[in-house]
Amino acid sequence: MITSAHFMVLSAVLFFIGAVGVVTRRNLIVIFMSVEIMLNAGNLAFVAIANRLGTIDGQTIVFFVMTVAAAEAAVGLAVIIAMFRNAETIKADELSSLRW
Amino acid sequence: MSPLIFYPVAAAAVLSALAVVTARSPVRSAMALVATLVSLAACFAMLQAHLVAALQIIVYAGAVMVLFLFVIMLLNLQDDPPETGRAGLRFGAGGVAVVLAGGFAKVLWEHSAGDGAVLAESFGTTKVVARSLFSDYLVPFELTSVLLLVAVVGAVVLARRDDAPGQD
Amino acid sequence: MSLWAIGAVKSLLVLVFVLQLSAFLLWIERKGSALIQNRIGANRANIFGVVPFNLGFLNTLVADPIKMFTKEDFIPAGCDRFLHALAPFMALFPALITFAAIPFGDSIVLGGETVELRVVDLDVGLLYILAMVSMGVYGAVIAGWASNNRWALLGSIRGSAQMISYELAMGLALVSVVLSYGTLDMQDMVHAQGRTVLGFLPAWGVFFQPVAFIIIFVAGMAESKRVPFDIPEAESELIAGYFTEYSGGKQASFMLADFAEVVVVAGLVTTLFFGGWQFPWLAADGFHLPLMGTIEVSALVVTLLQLMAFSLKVLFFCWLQILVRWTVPRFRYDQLMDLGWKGMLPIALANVVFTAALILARGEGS
Amino acid sequence: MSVISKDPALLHDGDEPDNRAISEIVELQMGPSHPATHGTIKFNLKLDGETVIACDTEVGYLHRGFEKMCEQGTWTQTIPYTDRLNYASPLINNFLFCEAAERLAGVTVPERCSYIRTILSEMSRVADHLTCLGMSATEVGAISVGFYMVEAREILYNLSQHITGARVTVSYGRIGGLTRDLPDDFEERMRAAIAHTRTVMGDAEKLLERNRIFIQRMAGVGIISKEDTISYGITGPLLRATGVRRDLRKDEPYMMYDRVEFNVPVGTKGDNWDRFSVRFEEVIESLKIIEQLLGQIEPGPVKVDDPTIYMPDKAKVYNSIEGLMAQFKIVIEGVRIPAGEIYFAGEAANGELGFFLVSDGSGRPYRVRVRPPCFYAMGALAQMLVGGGIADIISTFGMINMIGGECDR
Repeated sequence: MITSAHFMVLSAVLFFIGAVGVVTRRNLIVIFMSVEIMLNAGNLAFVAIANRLGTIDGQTIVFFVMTVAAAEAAVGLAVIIAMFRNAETIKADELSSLRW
Repeated sequence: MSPLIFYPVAAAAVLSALAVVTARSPVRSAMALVATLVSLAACFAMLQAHLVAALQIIVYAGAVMVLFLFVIMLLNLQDDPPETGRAGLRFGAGGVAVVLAGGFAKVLWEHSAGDGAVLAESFGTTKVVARSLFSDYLVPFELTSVLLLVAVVGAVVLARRDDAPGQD
Repeated sequence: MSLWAIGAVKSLLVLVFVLQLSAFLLWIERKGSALIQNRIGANRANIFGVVPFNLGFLNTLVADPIKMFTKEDFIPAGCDRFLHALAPFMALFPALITFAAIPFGDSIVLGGETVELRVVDLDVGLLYILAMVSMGVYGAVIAGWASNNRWALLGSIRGSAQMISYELAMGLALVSVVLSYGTLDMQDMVHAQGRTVLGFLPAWGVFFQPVAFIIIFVAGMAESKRVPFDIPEAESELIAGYFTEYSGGKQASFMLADFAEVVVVAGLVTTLFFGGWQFPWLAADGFHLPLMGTIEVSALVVTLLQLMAFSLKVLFFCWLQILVRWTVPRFRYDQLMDLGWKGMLPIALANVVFTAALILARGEGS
Repeated sequence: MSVISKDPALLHDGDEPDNRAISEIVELQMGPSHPATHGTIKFNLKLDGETVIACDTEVGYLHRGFEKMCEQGTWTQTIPYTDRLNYASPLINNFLFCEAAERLAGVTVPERCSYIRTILSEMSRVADHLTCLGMSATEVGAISVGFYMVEAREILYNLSQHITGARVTVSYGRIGGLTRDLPDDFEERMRAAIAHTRTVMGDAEKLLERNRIFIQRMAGVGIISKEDTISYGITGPLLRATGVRRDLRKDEPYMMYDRVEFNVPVGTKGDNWDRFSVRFEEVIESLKIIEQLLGQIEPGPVKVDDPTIYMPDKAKVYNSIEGLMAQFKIVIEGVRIPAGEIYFAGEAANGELGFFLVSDGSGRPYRVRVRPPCFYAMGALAQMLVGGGIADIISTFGMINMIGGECDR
């Protein structure tokens, strides 16, 4: 029998996979995608808790997370495009100067 | 919830998430992330959150990820070179992550073991979620619309060129 | 166990329906375009020289697949082999499973068990369709990227921008549809269209949401990437757009996906606006004709009539799309975007506001 | 033939005055094996997104050495080569070459011959415009209209086959006349073809001229100014689309064009829509011309009665020594045209088609120079394309009606 606990564990695993991606990758877009994995792991935890507690609030919060993620993706990708235009790279290591 | 469905879905989610982090080509990473998101949508459906599952695919897999792919294509990103010289960092990060994930999982498992609440038939339907969203969370809901507007304006300002028409 | 069996049978039924109709549409398109253009069209198929006679529409059902799948599967140099092979499936799969949420008949009683005549019973059926439609974009995007060809890449960038833009208008139009039906469940919507208004007119959605119908039909055609919205594959500009570098079975999959999307759009429009499987004036117990009283019909006949009504309506809208495809020229990229963002999106938005205001005024909300 | 965007900084390496990264400019080679470029032309494009910021047109993927080939044979042997100049309207090329050679030789053809040449020239012009309009419509996606027009053209081609024996490689003209007279049922079939073409043009008008998508695709695209058009040496519908009322049939009448009434349609802006409308109207006018000429034409000889210019009848060849000698001289030595040179141009379907002929008095042309209408438009093409989108290349290139055979240099 699968309970919400299984989903919580899955959520924890996904969260740390995302965290490893953020720490080890240098490509900004991949870092960004790793952040999305972490956000989604959080979403999964929320939904699992909603299921366990029998209250709907967990699912409602997921909406807000999704909205924030969409907004963040739009702005973040715009930032990446602007950076690429100026610096011709999206490697995190090479974007070390504060201005160009 | 049948283990026959859960374990394949969970395995797909974990493996595709690993692919996101390890793939050399950004497009492959993005496609793997789409797979992760779809697997998570399946998880949501298993947790009686049909609306959230549908929105997950529409918003995340259908819109946000297409945006990612669009940007990758726009920038014409080539495959990353194999990363060298930071093996220590990668193995260290991996090791720490495994330990932390194990700890988290143990805590979560112990604190959420056992049966959960008995769910009503209507749990997770559009009606119930909408009622919660438009009564208890009305103010945050309205605030997100402002957030989205700000994001749209911000994205346009950031990504536009200096020579774009309409600028003086 | 029987639940699984019934589910499997239903899935198979719908899959065969969509696939066969798609292949049939290819023939209709060939012969139909020939009819429109005073030509004869495809009129012979000679398989390995052993079938000397004219196979008629079996051309496309038998000869074409054999031809397509026995051709060389060409993989261009320098492409991403995995994604190149994945793309046709990414195009075909969402197109095929979208139909699962579309009901093709009323619930029937089979061996003491009530069977809903659709593949999945979802209370968020409409969102499921929107979700699957939004997944369809990946086929085009990945195909263009993996082909290592600038024409293909241009095609897929055009395709993804176009599909995202039109999804928006489509989604907003669907909002007003949902507002007026008060449900996301497509079976409930079809049931709601079984009534009559003014005593004789079937209560089809098109009479209540004509604007939404036009927007969804147009956006649906844009999603299926056919003329006048075929700029991702515009053969005279981008050679074949995102599937320039495809051949053989993979290209056949793209073509099949295109036609499956045509079927899906027809099914969606039928279900939302033209009464789905409802046969006009036919209720579960027989015909209730205006002015002429009631004619009793047995349950089996009712079910068959409903299935027939659904198929004919879907076929009609498929034909309408083919007719449009052979009548008008192709848009230009910026004009297409203008139509989507400056034309259909504001209209759809205004339609939502108007519908909501109307519902509020009539006090139907609460 | 390279035109660079108004903003030259875009193409320079090094510092960018705007923040447009070099990697955003995509180089694309369109053609020669591209569906729209007929296999005979290539565009080297620089694209910023969908916008063409630089274009370099390469002609020359078709090279046969037309002029040199003409100079190898006798005057009569040149005629089949002219068929291959503009393969959509071969009769016009045929007749204009013959007219030029006749003027150099000082020969006047009988009236009926001139009438037939005029009628068939207009028939060819209709066929050429139908091809151009239909294929342009097809290339912007209105495939059905293309098929309607091709069907009408097919009737004209069949008629051409009935008259000359061939659809494209007609070789119908001869110096001093025609190979043979028109068949008896010509007028009947010509009138049927005119009626069908009118029907098709009516359908096309409904499907295209009032179609907003088509108008949007065409209007305001590929604009070139009147002055630029003239300075590039562009003639024909492309020039008239800019508002210049220049038509050699009106301005310097030849054949029987001074005996018919017709309008010269002109445009205003010189965009693709004007080009489309001009060609469209010209089809209607040509049909009127043919009808007028069909009413005027009288029976009579179709060739000059001069054995040094035109071969005598077979009966004479077989039965008289003079006839046999005349035939032998024309076949072996060619028609002897007095030494001199001439430039003669007429209005072909795409503009001024001129032949500059130099004769040294022998039976072979000393020099044949052709001034094809399409070649000059190729020079201006890049200027028309820069600033537009990829999709605009298709409509502009379609309306220019590039004929590979004429760009043969």
